[in-house]
Amino acid sequence: MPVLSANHAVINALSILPTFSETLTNVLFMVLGAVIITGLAALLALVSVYLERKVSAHMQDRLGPMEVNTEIPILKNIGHGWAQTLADAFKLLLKEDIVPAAADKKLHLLAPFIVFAATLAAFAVLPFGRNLIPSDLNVGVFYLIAISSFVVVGIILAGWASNNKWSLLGAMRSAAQIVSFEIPASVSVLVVIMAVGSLNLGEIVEFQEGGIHRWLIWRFFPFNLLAFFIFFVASLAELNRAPFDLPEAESEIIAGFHTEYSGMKFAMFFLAEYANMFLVGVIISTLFLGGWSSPFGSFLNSAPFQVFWVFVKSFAIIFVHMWLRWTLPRVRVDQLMYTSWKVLTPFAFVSMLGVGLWMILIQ
Amino acid sequence: MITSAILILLLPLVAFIIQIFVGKRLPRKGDWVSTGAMFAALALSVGIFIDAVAQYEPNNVLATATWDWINFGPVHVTFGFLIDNLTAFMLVVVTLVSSLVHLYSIGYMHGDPRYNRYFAYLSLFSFSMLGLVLVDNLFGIYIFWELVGLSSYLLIGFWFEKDSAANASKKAFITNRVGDVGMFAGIMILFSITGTFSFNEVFAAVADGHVGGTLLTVAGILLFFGAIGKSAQFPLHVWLPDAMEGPTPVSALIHAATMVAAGVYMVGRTFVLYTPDALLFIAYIGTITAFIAATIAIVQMDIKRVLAYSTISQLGYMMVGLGTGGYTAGLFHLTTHAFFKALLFLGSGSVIHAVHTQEMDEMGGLRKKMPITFWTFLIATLSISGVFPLSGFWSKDAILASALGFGMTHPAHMPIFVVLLLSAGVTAFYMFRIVFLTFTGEPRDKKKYDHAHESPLTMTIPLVVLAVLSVGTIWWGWVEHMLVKPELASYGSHVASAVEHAAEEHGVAHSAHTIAMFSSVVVATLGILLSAVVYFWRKISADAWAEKLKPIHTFLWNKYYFDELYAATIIRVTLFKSRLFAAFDLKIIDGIVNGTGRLTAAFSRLQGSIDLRGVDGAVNFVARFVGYLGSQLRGLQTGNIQAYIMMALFAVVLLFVFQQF
Amino acid sequence: MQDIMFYMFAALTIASAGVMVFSRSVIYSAVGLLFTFFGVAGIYVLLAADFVAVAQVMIYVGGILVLLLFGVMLSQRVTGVNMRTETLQTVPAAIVAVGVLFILFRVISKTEWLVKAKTTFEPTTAKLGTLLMTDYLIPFEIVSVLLLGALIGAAFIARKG
Amino acid sequence: MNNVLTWITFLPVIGVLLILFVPKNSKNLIRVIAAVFTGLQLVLAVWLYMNFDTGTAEFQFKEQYSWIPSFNIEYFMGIDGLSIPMVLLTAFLSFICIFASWGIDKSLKGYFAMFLLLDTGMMGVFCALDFFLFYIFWEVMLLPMYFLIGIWGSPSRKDPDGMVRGGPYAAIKFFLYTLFGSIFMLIAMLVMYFNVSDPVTGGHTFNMLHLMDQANHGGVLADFNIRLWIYAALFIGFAIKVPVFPFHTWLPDAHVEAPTAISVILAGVLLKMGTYGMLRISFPMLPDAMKWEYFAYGMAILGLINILYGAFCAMAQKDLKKLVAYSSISHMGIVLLGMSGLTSLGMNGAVMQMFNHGTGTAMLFLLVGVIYDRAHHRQIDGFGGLAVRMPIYAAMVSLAFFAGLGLPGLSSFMSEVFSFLGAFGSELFDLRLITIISTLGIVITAAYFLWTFQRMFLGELNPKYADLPEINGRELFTLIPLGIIIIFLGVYPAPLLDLIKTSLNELVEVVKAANGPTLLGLH
Amino acid sequence: MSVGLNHYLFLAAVLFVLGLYAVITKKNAVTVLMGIELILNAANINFVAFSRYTDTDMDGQVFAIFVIVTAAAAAAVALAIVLNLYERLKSINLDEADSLSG
Repeated sequence: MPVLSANHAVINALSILPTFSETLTNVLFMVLGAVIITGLAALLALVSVYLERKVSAHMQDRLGPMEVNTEIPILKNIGHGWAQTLADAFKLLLKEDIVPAAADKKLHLLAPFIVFAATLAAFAVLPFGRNLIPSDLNVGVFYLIAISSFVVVGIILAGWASNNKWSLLGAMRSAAQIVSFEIPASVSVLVVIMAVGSLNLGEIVEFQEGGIHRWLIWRFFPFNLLAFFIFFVASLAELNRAPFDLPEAESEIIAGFHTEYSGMKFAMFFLAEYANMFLVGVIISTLFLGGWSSPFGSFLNSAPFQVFWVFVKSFAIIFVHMWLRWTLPRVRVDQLMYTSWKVLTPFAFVSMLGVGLWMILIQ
Repeated sequence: MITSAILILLLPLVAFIIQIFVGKRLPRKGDWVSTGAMFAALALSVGIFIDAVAQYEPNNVLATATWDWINFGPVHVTFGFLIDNLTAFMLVVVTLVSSLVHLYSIGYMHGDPRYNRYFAYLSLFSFSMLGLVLVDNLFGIYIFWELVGLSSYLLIGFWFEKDSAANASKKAFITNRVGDVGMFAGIMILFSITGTFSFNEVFAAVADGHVGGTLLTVAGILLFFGAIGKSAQFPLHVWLPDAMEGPTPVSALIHAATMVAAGVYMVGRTFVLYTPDALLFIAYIGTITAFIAATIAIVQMDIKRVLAYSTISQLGYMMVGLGTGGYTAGLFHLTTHAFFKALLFLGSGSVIHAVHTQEMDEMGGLRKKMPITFWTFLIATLSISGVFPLSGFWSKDAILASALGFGMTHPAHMPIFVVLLLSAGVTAFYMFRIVFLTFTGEPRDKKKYDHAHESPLTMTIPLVVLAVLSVGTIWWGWVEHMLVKPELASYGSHVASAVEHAAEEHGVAHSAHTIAMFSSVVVATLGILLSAVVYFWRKISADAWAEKLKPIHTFLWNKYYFDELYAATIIRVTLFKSRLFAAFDLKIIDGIVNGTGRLTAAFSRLQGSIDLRGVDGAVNFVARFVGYLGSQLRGLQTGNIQAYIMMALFAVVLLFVFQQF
Repeated sequence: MQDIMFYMFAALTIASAGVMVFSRSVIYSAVGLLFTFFGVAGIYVLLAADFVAVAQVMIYVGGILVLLLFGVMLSQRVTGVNMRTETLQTVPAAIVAVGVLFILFRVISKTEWLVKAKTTFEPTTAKLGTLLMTDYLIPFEIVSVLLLGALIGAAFIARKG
Repeated sequence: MNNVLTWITFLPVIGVLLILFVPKNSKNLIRVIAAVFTGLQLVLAVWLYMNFDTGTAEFQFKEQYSWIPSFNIEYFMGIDGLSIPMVLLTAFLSFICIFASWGIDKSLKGYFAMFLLLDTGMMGVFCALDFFLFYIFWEVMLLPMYFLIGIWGSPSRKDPDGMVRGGPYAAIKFFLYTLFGSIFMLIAMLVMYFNVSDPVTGGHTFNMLHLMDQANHGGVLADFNIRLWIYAALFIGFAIKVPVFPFHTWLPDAHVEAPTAISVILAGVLLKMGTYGMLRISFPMLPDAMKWEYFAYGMAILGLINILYGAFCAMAQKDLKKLVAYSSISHMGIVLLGMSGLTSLGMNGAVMQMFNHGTGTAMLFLLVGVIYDRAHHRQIDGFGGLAVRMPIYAAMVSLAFFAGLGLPGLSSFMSEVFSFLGAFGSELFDLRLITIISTLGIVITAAYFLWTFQRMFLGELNPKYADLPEINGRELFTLIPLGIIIIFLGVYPAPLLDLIKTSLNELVEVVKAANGPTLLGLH
Repeated sequence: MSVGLNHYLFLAAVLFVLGLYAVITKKNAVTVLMGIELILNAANINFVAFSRYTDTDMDGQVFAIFVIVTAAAAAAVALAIVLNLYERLKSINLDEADSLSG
């Protein structure tokens, strides 16, 4: 018997072999996808940073970065300091990695990776087009919300590992803020999910195809509109953007959790932040603004246009973000919490209730 | 007639209840209630008596009535009245004396703080005595027997502040109780055999021969025990002299006329139950009693005591009468004695009321101060001494005749007559001694003499009435006819001995009668003369003779040392026994109980002291070890939940290991 | 492929759990826990429980872990890196743990499980939702109330004074 | 009125519950509650008396429910002529004792709660028809009694002989004694249980009616020797309660140390349980053992010893209460003697004596309590001439004393006389000599009662007590009903007798006729 | 040998034991809490694994959800308690919270 069972073990072990090559290809595809997404995210972040600079400059009636350029012919003519962010990126990459002596080195290292990885992981499910969804999860929306919570952990770790009071305070603020605003955000996402009946992002977009009037933002008026605004405000807070930029408030806590970061690690935070901006833009456009679908029904709704529409809508959102940043002053902590718990959350529930009742009563 | 009987019984009872509860608030403290009730009862009794006389038949049963009283299922106890000639006689005697005593008491007890209570007790007594007379069964008679004892107790101890009175009352009751127990045993024997208490049924059962022989003798003697107690016969006579501690009217009513006669009545009532042996026993007891009491009476100086011993003596006569077959004689003497002895007591009471002492030493010459008392007292004395033609003469003569007749048929028992005759002489002597010492001569205590006065009318009227009744020559014929000795034959008897006994006696009765009459007159005269010589003319010094006969005098003065004897034997033994038992109970039995507990404790102490090193060391070691273990194990109780979890898991692992391997 | 994924996730889970357990620093433990949760989520995915996996990530990482970190930071000297946790009774604990592990292994391997593997992956969310609203309605409601209670209770307990 | 026995038994428990909710300081409310509930109980008892069918020996007002089915234990209540006088007595004395306890001041709440609990136990014993239930109630009484004597009795003290006596001592003595007896009873009960079969189901049973039926007896119960042993065990169990010499020494202690009302209950009700148990259990269940000559004569002789021994001991006592306690022993001897003859007369007399002793001795103890409350001692020789100062009290005492010494016209006379007569006239045994010797007890009883009366009430008034207050209205209220009953039943015992005689005559017939278990044809 | 139920169970067992070890040994209340979470996760793995590998349809997953949810509640309360403990003892070492120590 032992012989026999030993044979069985060998046979079982061998049975894996035929699948090995298959596995290998799968892994290769996965790595490729990851690289593409990372690149995309980095690129988008760079673009966003550049945009921010320009937008803020022009809003303040100035020009912003104008000098940095390349010698590459065509690109050279673009001008307007388009390579500024790229140069900054390089600068950051090349900078010395300063780790404070009192910091916890491992965590100090780990924290930006967590944040960045989480942001990138979220990109995996973003629908850029009908067939341009890197990973078409059934629970896509849910996944998005879930994965973004990694960011909080990363921020906290960063703040703590720096062994700096400002950092820790900033981290705590950030965490509290994110956790708080996650609730209205989630509830308003729920409104959409209820309306569509699916967690799948693709299906959500398909639900809205056929023109601007089918976008979810208009449906169940005014509840979805309300949900949209709530989600938008909450996303601002989650992104630590003005007027909810308390975790990074330079005048108070000297940039918060990433005070002690520089170089590459700082770059990762930085990138993650702007990638997140784009992420939020895509999510909002997907959930409320029809995602890849054209506002004109089937007109201009082929695959390339779908990507185009996504980017257009997302950057529109991002633009509003930037616009707000330079328009509104920073709120106080209590106002922040007040906004979350006493304004957004109740209205989010009202919205959900309204949609629910609507669905029960009318459909 | 039954209605009358019920009324006779209820009147005093109602009077008693009224007196005891509201007597104090009634006008005159309610003496009229009791007295009135008694006189009403007297009227009713006289009515019954007239009925009996009107029919004028021997042993006539006038009426009976029974009610079911206590029903046990298989056994019924009835309550009923039996009114025959004897009852009629007794009713009159009791009600008459009682009502006269009531009347007398109004004067005698005047001003007493417990005046109403006194009348209440008197009524209670009257009720009990009348009930005793009226009931038709042994159970009833026993009940009233005891109730009579109770009222006697209450009345003797009426002045309970005096220790002597309290003692006397207790003594009376307990002594009576002793007799009662015997009586109860007798009743138990009769009841266990016949299954009934009713006189008629018991008598019938005896006549049918269901009961007989030794058992009947024993039963009879036991029944007679009751009479011994109640009628103060030897050896239970000791209570009666002491009972003189009670108010004098009470002595007259209870301890002379009625209650003490209840024994005689009871024997008469149950006469057919007594076998010849039992009757002989009764006769001898009576004889001894008569003699002893008479001799003691000679030397006593307390007027009431003398009368008390006289009563005992006379009761002995009655018993002899009954015991020797003189049924009529015994009961007749009961009747006559009731009147003259009541008279004597009331007379003495009158004297005592006047001089406030009972010692004859302190009296004398009272004749002039209290003529009515003197003359009535003299009549009674003559009567008791058996002077022709007063009532006492007839009755005593009849008893002597009966005794003589019995002696003639049974020569071995001749001493009964002789002793009785002697006692008759002694009786005459000591009775006149009283008269002389009290009413004649010079007053020995001038102060008391000066204060003396004749008693009020309520007291003298009874004296007169009783004096008239004591004269009663006419009694004899009636009684002889109406109270004929009941023969068992009348119950269909075939008890041979009883019939024979009666028949023999009948033959000699006539001759005996004459002899007895003469001898008694002679003896009485001698006694009176001797008394006069000693105490009236004072030709012989009593004191000198007392000195000369010192041992006898002392012996008599100390009443044959009966009290001392009893104190030394029965009472002492009883008390000793009670103390012994109590000590036994406390020390031995309870001691065993407590000892069990103590033993355990002692044992452990012993163990402890011996094994201090070994066992205690081990114990201490165990204790220390446990303490050490505890202090170590205390660590387990860390308060740290993690430690607890670990221990629990450790246990789980252990369990698993054990279970698996 | 699945098997490899399993081993990877299992390794990740156990390794990070080991970090969590054996690290002396509370924060390291938390980080270990983070990855453990992540690994477990991966395991869920392999077990065709996508909703549970996501819920795992969302609640454990986004909720519990954050709470834990908050707890650590609010209850320590805030800026000290030396956030150490000491251990006690390690040896007996190890014995017990190994014993329990042994028991579990023995039980698992000795038991004849009524295995009936499902090969298909199918979306679970709708099914779960249906179950929660039908068969498990009452537990669901109770858990809701429990959550509310815990929320209020926690807020009350944590309040100063 | 379907469950009148349950009500009458458990009414006091309701009272207990109410009392527990009453604040400690509202003393009068507590007293009133206790009085109301015992009063209700008395009303129910009177109702029972009114509705009791005297014509039948059957059990009446039966209630039968399954209680512990796995052991065939039932909640089975019912009363017959033997129980009803005891039920009446219990209800009556409990009611009276509430008033006798009016002056209790020490943790009143606990006292009345305990008292009511005791009441339930007593009532239950007399109503139970399931042996197990009977046993439960029997034991239920113990604990409240223990506390009532121990806590509210006299405090511990050291006697001159070195013994520590007092309430706690007496309580523990009482408790241990009774427990000792209970163990025997329990053994006997279990032996019977396992050897008696229910005629219907065939299982073991505690049902007394089944236990009484000799046809159901089997197993070791068929062995006459075993039956004798069981009878002996039961006898010891009950004898301790009676108490029979030599198991009596708890009684003087317990009576003396207990508070007045508890002495009344002890003497008035608890002692009766012993003889009640014999009549309810020993006699009908093991008639052949009862009729075994040694037992029958032994019982009579023990009765004799009790009568005389108790009387002699009483005579020697200096403490009035102890005297009364010993007189109880003496009087309970009469009950034993009356029972032992197995005659209608004796049996009825004995049960009447149980009732009459209950009332009589209750009165005695109440009276002792009256004087103790005033003079704070009970030494007979310490008084003297009190009759002048307290005539009504003296009258009451004399009534009670005379009842105690068996004066005709008072209730105990009747019962004593018929007990003696019954024993004397026994057809099965020749108890004549024993009975006649026993009657001497009457004399001794008279002697010690009268002697005591004389020492306390007659003679010169002790100047120490020149201003002793006369008995008050509340005390009279407790005494007069007893006095009325004593006199009434002494003159006309038929109401009591009619109640009991049917059942008791039946009992006598049954015991007489019984031959033990028929299956082996023994005897 | 392809991965089956037992693999998941073994994994869960290891996780469980690790959690257990943490619970027993750690002084820090928060770490203990982490251990508890590990244990819960181990249990959850079992739930989900059984849900997948046995006939029970989705019940295991439902239970897993419930466990997750209640774990969240537990964590919230536990942390509240920890904070309170810290208020009182200025420490969250469990061995200092030993008022019940014998």
